[in-house]
Amino acid sequence: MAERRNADRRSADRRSPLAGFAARFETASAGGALRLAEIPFLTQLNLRVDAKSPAAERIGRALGTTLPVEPGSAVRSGDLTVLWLGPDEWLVLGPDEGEAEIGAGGAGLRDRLVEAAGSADGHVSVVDVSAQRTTLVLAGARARDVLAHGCALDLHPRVFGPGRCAQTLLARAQVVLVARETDEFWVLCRSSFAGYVAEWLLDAAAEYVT
Amino acid sequence: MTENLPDHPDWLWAAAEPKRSYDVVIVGGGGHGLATAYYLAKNHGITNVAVLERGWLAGGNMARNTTIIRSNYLWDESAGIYEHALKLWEGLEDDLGYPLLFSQRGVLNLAHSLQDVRDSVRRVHANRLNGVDAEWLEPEQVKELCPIVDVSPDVRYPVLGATYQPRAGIAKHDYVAWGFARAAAAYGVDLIENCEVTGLDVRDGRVTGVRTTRGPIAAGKVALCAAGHSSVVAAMAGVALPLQSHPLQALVSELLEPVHPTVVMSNAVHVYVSQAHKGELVMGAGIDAANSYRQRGAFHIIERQMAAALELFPVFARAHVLRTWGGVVDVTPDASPIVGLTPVDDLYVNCGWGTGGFKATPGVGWCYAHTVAHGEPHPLSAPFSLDRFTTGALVDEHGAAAVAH
Amino acid sequence: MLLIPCPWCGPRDEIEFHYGGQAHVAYPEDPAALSDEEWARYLFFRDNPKGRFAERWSHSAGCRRWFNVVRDTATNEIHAVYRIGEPRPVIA
Amino acid sequence: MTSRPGEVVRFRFDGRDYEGRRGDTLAAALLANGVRRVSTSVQLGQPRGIFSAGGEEPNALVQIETPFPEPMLPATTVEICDGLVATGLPGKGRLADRPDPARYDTVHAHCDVLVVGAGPAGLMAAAEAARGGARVILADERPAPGGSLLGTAEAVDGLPGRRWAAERAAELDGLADVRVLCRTTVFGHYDDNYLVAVERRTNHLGAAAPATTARERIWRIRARRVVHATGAHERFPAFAGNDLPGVMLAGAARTYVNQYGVRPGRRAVVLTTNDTAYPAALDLAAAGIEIAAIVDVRQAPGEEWARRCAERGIDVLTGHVVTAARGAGELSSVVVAPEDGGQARDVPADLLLVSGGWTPVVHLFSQAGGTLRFDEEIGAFVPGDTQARDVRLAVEVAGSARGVPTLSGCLRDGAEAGRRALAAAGFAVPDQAPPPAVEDEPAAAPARHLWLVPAADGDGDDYREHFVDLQRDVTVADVLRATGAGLRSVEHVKRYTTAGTAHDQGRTSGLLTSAITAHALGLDVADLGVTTFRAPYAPVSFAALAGRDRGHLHDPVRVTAMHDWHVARGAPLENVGQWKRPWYYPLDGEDMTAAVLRECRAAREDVAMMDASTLGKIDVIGPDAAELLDRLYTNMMSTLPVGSIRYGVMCRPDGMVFDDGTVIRLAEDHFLATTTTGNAAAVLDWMEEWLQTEWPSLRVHCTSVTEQWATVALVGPRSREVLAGLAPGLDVGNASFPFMTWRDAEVAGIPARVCRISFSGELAYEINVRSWYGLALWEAVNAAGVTPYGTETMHVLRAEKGYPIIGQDTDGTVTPQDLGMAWVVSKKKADFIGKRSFSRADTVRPDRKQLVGLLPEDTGRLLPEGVHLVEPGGTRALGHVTSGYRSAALGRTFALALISGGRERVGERLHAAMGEEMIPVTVTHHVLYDPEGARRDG
Ligand SMILES: Cc1cc2nc3c(=O)[nH]c(=O)nc-3n(C[C@H](O)[C@H](O)[C@H](O)COP(=O)(O)OP(=O)(O)OC[C@H]3O[C@@H](n4cnc5c(N)ncnc54)[C@H](O)[C@@H]3O)c2cc1C
Ligand SMILES: NC(=O)c1ccc[n+]([C@@H]2O[C@H](COP(=O)([O-])OP(=O)(O)OC[C@H]3O[C@@H](n4cnc5c(N)ncnc54)[C@H](O)[C@@H]3O)[C@@H](O)[C@H]2O)c1
Ligand SMILES: Cc1cc2nc3c(=O)[nH]c(=O)nc-3n(C[C@H](O)[C@H](O)[C@H](O)COP(=O)(O)O)c2cc1C
Ligand SMILES: [Zn+2]
Repeated sequence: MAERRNADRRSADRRSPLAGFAARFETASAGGALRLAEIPFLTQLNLRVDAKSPAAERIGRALGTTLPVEPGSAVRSGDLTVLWLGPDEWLVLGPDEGEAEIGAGGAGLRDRLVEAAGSADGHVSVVDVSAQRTTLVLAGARARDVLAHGCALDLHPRVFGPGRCAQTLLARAQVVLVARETDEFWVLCRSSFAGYVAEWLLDAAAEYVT
Repeated sequence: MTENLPDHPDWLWAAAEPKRSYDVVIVGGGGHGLATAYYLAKNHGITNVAVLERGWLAGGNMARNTTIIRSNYLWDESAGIYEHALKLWEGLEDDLGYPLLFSQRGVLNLAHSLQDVRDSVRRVHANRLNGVDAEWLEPEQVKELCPIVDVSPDVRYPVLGATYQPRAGIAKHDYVAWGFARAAAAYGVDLIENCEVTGLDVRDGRVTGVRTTRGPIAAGKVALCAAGHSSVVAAMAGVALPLQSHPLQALVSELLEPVHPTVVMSNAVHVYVSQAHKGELVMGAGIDAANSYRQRGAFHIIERQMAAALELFPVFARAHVLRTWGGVVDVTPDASPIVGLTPVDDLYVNCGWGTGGFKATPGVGWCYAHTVAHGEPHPLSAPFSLDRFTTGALVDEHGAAAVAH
Repeated sequence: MLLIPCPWCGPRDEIEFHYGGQAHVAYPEDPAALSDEEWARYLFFRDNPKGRFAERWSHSAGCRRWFNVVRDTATNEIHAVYRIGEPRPVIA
Repeated sequence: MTSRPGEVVRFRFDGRDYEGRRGDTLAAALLANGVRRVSTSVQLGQPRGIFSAGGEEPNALVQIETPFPEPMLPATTVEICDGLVATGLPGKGRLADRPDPARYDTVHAHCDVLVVGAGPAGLMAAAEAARGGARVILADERPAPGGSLLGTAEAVDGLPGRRWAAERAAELDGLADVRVLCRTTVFGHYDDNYLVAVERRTNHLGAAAPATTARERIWRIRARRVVHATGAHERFPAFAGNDLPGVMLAGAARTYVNQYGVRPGRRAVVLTTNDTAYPAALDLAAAGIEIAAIVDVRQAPGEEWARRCAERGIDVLTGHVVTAARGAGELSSVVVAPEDGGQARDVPADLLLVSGGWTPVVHLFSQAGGTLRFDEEIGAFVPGDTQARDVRLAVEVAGSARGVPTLSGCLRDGAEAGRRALAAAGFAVPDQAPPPAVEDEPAAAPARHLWLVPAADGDGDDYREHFVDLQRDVTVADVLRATGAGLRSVEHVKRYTTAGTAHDQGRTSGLLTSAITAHALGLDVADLGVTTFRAPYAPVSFAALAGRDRGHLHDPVRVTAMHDWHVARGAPLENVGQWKRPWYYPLDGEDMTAAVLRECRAAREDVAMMDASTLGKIDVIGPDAAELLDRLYTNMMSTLPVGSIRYGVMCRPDGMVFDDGTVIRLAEDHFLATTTTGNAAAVLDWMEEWLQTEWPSLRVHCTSVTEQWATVALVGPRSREVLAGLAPGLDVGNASFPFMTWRDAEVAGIPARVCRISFSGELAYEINVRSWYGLALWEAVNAAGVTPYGTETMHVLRAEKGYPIIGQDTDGTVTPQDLGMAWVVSKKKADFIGKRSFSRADTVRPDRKQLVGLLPEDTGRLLPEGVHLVEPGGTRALGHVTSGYRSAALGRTFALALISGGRERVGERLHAAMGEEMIPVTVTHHVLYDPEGARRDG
């Protein structure tokens, strides 16, 4: 019973970095050319493992997909998304698991991966970074145009279509950019930069939404 | 009407043909090489001197710098040589008989964070003990001196104050170079253009001459003044220098009615700007991160420069960039120069002035000429020997000494 | 703005990278055994050639990997990109 | 020509109201209104008119006043809009005295082929590239595509050139992967085909411009291939009086007539060295301008042109020159003479068309690193071999930009360039399409390259009226003076005379300057060369370059999860790197001093809290994690027990302190390292650098978790009690939770990691939660009656304890030993980064600057940070105050200082030199408060 209360209390107390922007995002999305919103509290795990190791294979099984090894690619498996970040580094995105404890315990995604990694091969790291970044969704016909104001990547649908992801710069902030659908992007940015990124996006969008 | 530039003299110098040998060969015809030649002749009576320049005289960094002159450096060693230079600047027009447009309009170094303030105040106090004029100004005083600086507290990096050196200022770079060139030539120094040094002859640990695109030239002593190319030239004698060469850019606006009466530099919001005599805003940017010998830098440096400029000077919004350019600067690990002897006898080195050696031109010419003439360092340049990197006695002007220009 | 081919991410703008200076400068086996001169060489002296230069870059705003590049400092042309640990390629 | 068709636009120039037509440039509209004097020259104050019809204009510079003040624009590039107010400039522009309300932005673009210039060559290049499937961007600085076709009456494929161009461009723009940008000047060509352009999006709309549209936009274009189809600028020879209003480039006059329907004069003389002035003369004649004579310096023009002139009754004076243009402030007559010295005559005229040939626009090509070659036939520098140098340029040049003189030639050349670009970008090249048809193209007679026309006898032969650079008022006499002073390089001549340094960067005059210099030196201009081309090709506003990076978007603002609370509570914020941190929390009526003293007392005597979330946090995991940390920190981390915490210092290899922080051991193979706020990214980079480049065999992974955690520091004698209340499940007893250990627990119902560490010297804890909970935790702790404190109090508390702040008490020249922290330097480890440097000659000097405490004799006297210390009576600086505060705990002021041989001086009396004033102080040990550490351990 006490457990339950704590959990409720916790979700009530949680505040995402862009909670204060919801209304402005809605206004910007009203015209239809663009949709801008925060997806708060996604579970995010930074995974480091040798892609060719048995541990990677086991982790893949736990995720329901092999780890993407092509640079800049993302795979989806159920409600999970696995983003290639580097030759031995991935970001695993999953749904909000709000109540997970610090450290091990419970049946959270992190524990599943840690368990899959096993200890035999040693050198695997699964680090919870769920609160390190928040996720913005930017969608609609003008989404690419808005991003192109601050992102030097070639965002042409043939080059950066669904299934692509990249760590790069958006204006002056580091972001992880994910092409979800043809006209839908996720922008993952560090929590401390989130306000800046949001302000920047709203400013860049002004021309398209008014 | 507008302020016209003073005329250059009717006669500057004659292009000299290289002779077979000289007492002293100076490699590099920038400001430092020319000033060294001048003081060798004037102070030490050594006139059988050639200045070898691979391109057009003073066409290197001397033609490219933002001409800021100040002596408010942090460490005693730096204050010594830069203040010596500033004193020479104060009499240089008369000495050279050339209008140098030396304008002691003062230099402001802005502070934008509490740490900036600490560093600035520290420098002011250090300067005063070293006899260098320096003041700490509060934001309102900054505004008084330069009304177009935005000192409002609600900007991204508010101005929390500034150091001010009233005797600092600017001069007209080409006039300075040509003033030294003309005066050196008048003493009989050969100024040889389009003459690239391609090799240094070293016999038994002693330099004996240079090879050039215009033939070999014997030399009693060889004094390097090649700025951005110092590593390349020194390597010809097997001498390694702790230098990295980077492009550094600057730019000018169109001619504008007077708006900016002084010189403003900011470290945190990286920008430095003055309004030159004709009316153009002269602005410096930062170095490119990577080594390069291209006399041009990357564009994003200019964009950031402009963003910084508009933070401090909102009225600049609709001014236009007329021209950008770059020079190649030789940067040392401690942001201080290297002046003195080398492991090779009779081979001397003056380099590592990086982004800030214009202001030193007369001072270093003076000290380096002394070093070359006597075969031992001038007391003011002695701390800047090459062996400080071995002992560790660096003169680190990075951390606390604001932007190095 | 150089276009630097990250060996993993492909070509990206220079501002995504962090410059690391000369490549192949190994940390001395036994620093304690070095003379002050030798230690100073390690600390402060790096090649600074005008021409081809093997240098390190890190894709700091991307995959965070360090790698090596052979670039001509006179022209900025990139001649080769290779991973840490690989020998400097011979370029005709 | 008041009967010009088109929509009427009203504007004001130099205080008078005028009407123009939509689409007019200010220059065209002024000419239409008979205004010929537009500005005054910068040095001599001479009246100047309109010389060209494009961006190369050297004379007609104006200041815009309305809609918003903008300095120095060529009237030839300003599109008029209703309400425009402009004035002619006497050489200098004027900045607004109010903030610019306009928006500016930047866009990144990528393409296979970028075509610069939408003249006939560029249009064909773009069309061919697009036909092959490439992604194409076509950019032109003019409002409409067509280039020189806009100003000539030539037909292409049976259509007027202007229409042909518009149709081609519209077709292209309709394609999915093609973008046509007008009013867009490509102004820089940088390494790796990075080109930058500025698009002027709203100027021509005047007050109708939408507020959300960026006024100017910078395009950052990365192109696989670039086609420079930038055209050519007409040039002029130097003759006496060539600066008078009424003297105009021949092609420009033609443009005014054809494009704008404006007659730039009534009676014209034409001076030419080549055939291109003939169609200009004929077009003017057709528009009703009397052509008094064509003065051709050659012996014969092209036959067809001669015939057509004869047909129209236009006098062609071959072998003649114009020795002077005359008039009082405006052209009234032209002195024409046979070149071989015959009788000169004065021809009344209000217009003098000049054509000295065409100079290819090689600016961008040259910027890109291309070398130039002198083409004897056109008498100008043209692009050299793109593959000649070490850098192989991914560039083609097409049309008159590389000296192709004819329209049909430019069309063909453009198409070929497009096809070359296509192939080079890796596309299959489709079959060649038939080139557009050009009907009227008479064969040309060779041009003659004449640079300088000596004045007729007795008529100012000192060359003081022969202008070379109109904008800088540089004359042939000035150039001769430069060469006379001994100068032999055109770069020197430029700087001696200032030729080529004005707004137009010598676009129409640069070659002339070189030619005159070469002439004076007895050299060939081909050998002398021209001055360096630099970006920008045309002036660009500062604001455009700053783009969106202004105001609150100038640099990212980083904030913690508790930020809004700090702001709501009225805390002034301190910039620490990009972070905004609360500085102190004043209560009503409190000044900073009072607030800080109160906060300090709370921490020392009661309980206080601080937002410590900004500290960098790095997760270090792997079998070799301890080994990595041992190598990077000066002290030993491998011996740290799991569950414990150790303070550590990192040095650079030169032995100087670089960062410090705590390291907590989570598991045998798992650590969490904290860094200073400013150095978080640098330390992670540092770790990765060593790991990846030096020790790749170490099995360690480092991950930034700085923002994963929000951290509340809970400080003070009552902190244990407060913690116990918030975390009933945590045994907070000193024995079960001792100093320098950590525990996981629920705090205020939130999963937390509690570390018992102290940066204040008090009993203290740092409570870490996922940053989502940061605010909730903060509020919960605060609700327990805990006093919040800011960075200033933090600084005071740590200083009382002698804890240095890296970057405040150090400056990159300080070793751990200098800081009195020899204890943090392991004697056991064989090596770690920095160790070797501790035995260098300079690091073992006994007189190094060392961290000490200072107590002013006047206990109320605050020592300003940065003040220097001297021996009584001395002037040599021994060091400086790094930190200076009022201490509530000590009941007095105190300071930390770095002082030469400081530790040996403990007990000595020194002076802090405040200018003239000497403040006596006593040197003490740097730890002033609770040196035994009883409080934090208790
Ligand atoms: C954009 C920019 C802004 C700057 N701003 C300032 C400032 O505001 N204040 C300030 O004090 N300093 C400034 N500097 C730095 C200052 O310009 C230099 O420190 C100083 O000019 C260097 O000395 P120098 O004049 O002798 O160098 P240079 O003029 O560069 O002279 C070196 C000469 O050596 C020649 N050379 C090289 N190799 C050879 C060879 N093999 N054979 C023959 N000749 C050779 C070169 O061609 C060159 O002419 C700035 C520099 C730049 C690039
Ligand atoms: N001898 C000659 O060179 C000569 C003389 C007279 C007329 N012509 C005629 O001129 C035409 C030449 O055709 P073309 O296509 O080569 O050139 P063009 O002059 O017709 O077109 C060049 C276009 O490039 C644009 N441009 C130049 N630099 C630019 C930049 N940096 N950014 C954006 N736009 C830029 C110009 O505004 C212009 O519209 C032919 O019809 C030819 O007969 C040539
Ligand atoms: C202080 C200073 C002021 C300058 N003012 C101008 C100017 O008003 N107009 C201009 O075109 N160039 C100006 N320049 C730049 C030079 O034209 C030139 O770009 C610079 O000397 C570098 O040479 P380069 O571009 O030929 O390589 C100035 C340079 C300096 C150092
Ligand atoms: Zn990468």
